[in-house]
Amino acid sequence: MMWLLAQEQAPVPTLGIFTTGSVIDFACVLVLGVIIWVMVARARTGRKIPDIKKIAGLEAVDEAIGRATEMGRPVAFIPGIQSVDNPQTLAAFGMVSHIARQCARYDTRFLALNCDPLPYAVIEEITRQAYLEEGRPDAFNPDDIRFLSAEQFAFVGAVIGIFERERPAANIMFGSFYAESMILAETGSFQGMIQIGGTANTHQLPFFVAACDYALIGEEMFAASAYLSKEPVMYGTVVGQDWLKIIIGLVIVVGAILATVSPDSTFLKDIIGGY
Amino acid sequence: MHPHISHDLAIWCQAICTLAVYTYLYKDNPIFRVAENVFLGLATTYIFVFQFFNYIKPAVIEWIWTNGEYHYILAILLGLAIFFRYVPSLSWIARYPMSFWVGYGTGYTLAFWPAVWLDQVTASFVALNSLQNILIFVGVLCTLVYFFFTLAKENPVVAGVAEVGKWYIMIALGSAFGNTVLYRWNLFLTRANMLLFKWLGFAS
Amino acid sequence: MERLMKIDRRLLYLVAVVVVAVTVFFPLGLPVKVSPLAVQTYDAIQNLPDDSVVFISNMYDPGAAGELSPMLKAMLYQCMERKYKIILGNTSWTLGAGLAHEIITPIAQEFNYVYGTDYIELGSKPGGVVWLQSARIDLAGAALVDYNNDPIGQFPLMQAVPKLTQEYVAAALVLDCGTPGAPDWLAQITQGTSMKLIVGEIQMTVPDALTYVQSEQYTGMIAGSRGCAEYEQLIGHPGAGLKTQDTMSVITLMITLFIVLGNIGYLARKK
Amino acid sequence: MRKEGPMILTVISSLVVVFSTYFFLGQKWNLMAPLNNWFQISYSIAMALGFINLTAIHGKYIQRKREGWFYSIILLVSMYAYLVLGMIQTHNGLQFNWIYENAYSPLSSSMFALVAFFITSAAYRVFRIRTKEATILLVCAVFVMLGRAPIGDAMWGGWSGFVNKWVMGTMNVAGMRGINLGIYVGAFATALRIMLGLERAHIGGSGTQ
Repeated sequence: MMWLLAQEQAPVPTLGIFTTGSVIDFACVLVLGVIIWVMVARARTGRKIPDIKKIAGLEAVDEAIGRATEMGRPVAFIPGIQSVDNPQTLAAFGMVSHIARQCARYDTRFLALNCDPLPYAVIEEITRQAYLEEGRPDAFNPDDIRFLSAEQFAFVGAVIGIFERERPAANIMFGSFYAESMILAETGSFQGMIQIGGTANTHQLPFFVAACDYALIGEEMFAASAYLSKEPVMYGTVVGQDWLKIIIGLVIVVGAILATVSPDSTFLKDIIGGY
Repeated sequence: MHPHISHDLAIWCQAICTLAVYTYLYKDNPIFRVAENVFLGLATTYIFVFQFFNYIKPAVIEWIWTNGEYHYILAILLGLAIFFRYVPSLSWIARYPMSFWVGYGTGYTLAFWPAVWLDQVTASFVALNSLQNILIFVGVLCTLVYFFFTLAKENPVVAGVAEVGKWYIMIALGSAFGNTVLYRWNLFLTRANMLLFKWLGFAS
Repeated sequence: MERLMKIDRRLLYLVAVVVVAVTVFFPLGLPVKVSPLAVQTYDAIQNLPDDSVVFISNMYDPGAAGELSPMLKAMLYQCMERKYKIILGNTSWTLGAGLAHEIITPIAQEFNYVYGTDYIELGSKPGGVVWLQSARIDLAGAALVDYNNDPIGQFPLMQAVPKLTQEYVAAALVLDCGTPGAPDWLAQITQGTSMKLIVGEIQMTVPDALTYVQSEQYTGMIAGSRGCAEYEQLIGHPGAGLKTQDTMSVITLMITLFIVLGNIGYLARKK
Repeated sequence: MRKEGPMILTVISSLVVVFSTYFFLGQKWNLMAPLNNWFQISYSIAMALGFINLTAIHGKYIQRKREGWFYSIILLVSMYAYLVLGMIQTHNGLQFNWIYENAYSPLSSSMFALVAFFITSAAYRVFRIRTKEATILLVCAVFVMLGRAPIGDAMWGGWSGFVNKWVMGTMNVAGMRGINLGIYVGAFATALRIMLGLERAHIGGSGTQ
């Protein structure tokens, strides 16, 4: 019986090697991989890479650190509340090294407030490295990189307490946020902090837009680490993102034209859906 | 409208917990802080106990001991390696589990997301024969342009298109905002119903 | 003007609580208009073939029960009136199992549904996405026991549904409030199959989920408590969804008023 | 071993996921199931980090009699007492679940519902039309709320219809889809940057290469 069932449903590989319906999916991964590879290779050999437009929210990071320096108050950083398997948290790591270096350079306190033990461990190491690279290993204070709680609302409570006691001048929130976004942004705004918020969680974005001075929307935060690094190789990967979007745009235009000209034709949809 | 207060211990416990949290609205106070710390303690433990009996225990007893799938011993060792971060000279060993989790997450993004978002692309193949479809078509393209990082913003055409994209984005976020506000109040309403009807026993 | 800006926030909270309490006891009874989306969702469930098996997945816990439990109730009414066979269960939302049990038991009695033949409760299974993957290959093997910890192989309904695939299940009705949730059902189970995915969303995720409705990846959606109120009217069982609508009206007015007042103060100060 | 080893492990584990999803052979070998278990097992063990961190921090507070040290005792007692109960009874235990249902769960949902109040005071104190974007957002938000609650229809019969069809069903769908497509592309690029070793903060690089 088992054998019969297996016989009857033995799947057939598509194009010899792929699972059903995954050819186009894999092609997308491959295309972006190749584009990024090419752009990185161009950058490595010193060829020209297109410039990246200014992203106000990211330019404001240095401004915020500058203001905290002038006021002699700390900069707070919150990497969202999710763990290292979330791409947004990974994007936040790229930002940490930039902020930590700036803080080390200007001798401003850098407070990183964590809700998950794993990003906490990573951020501590990145910060230590950043202070080392700026030649200020003595200024690094491990107590400023804090794990507050793994529970969302207990974490919020602890952050509010820190906001009230240590009065940071700037609050940079960057990563995967949920219900706490509203509470954090409201508290920070009411205390007159300069606030920069970035997340790809669309249900929390509006609160960052309405309550923060600068908001990074969706993809902008995935480009942040590359943008702040100002390295041609990393710029190359951002150019790759743009190319993929151009391809998506063109496919949509072609698809819409086809749908308009011959509404019954499902040719393109069949290809994309079928393979 | 006459209340009949509950005699159920469970309901009382729920009501006390709920009220303890709402004392925070007046101001931060000892009752809230007790509730908060109890909550934190329970939360930390619950997640661990749940994971322990669903993964660690079966791994040791069923998968390794009974089924002889000895490779799971490596998984356990990998997990334990994270504790090397407390040994300064060997803290680099803790990078191994970290890189495994990051790799898994990365692979997951690459493997499972394309199928879902490709359908979002094909869904934009709308026949341009109604105002609604045209607005969707234009909106998706303009929003994509807004996220272009390399196109020159000085170019008035690009800037104009990106501006339209920004309008779309703000309308989408405005919708999210409105719905979220109502949702949060609905949550409170659930708590209020619990207090009023289950605990105090008003007839609904 | 300055004084207006300095209103204690506790006063605002008090206003809010009073407003909610008053509408809970003295509802306005404003009519709730039914939207085309609610009709589409109702039709999608109504027009499944007779004797279909539907998998209702209650992917939520008490945190979201306020909005999703009334939806579950309404969905069960419609499915049982249509005499579909029902498999009820979730993955990763441990506490959802108890909630759902309390909801389905009285309704099943009302419709004389026989446990194990007409409906079955799987309870909550650990694993999330991983569980979905294995249920697609071998449902009984992934579930093992039901809500009461009885082995699942003995029930006729489970024998008739060896896999969570389009051959055996006509539609998945997923009540969604977070991760894992409806997007995981889409990616792991229904994407590219003829199994329909109909979701019940919390109000917060409605705008995002609408893009999947437009792309027809979701065949239907009950959109938050408002959607639930509309759906309850369609199936003719007014319930908790409808009851909340008056409070939502008053809350809307209050928030709008606060935003306007706050900004008047802001603009006045800016000048 | 310090830098290359973790890098290689990252690449291999992500390749296994990709391979077993897209390639026929990978699906046949069914590598995904054991890999998922690997993730869950190792990750569950790391959950103990939470215990260690909290014990260390709050132990220190208690030792130094820092302000609020009494609450630290409450935290540690509830944490470890519940742990002992859970380990004896398992996660299906009667008392263990009673505490979950009647203490943890109401605490958790009440905390979530606190946000409603924060939104209310934020509406008054923080949500300002300080930029053009914020203005569009807030106006649209009010409009949508009125459309989603019956009061909108009571003011003008077509309100919910308009909001459902044009604001949420059209403009929002297009905007959300654009945002989401951007997010997918961005997350993709981040994933590829990690696989190509350009971004390696997690293994002790300084953020970016």
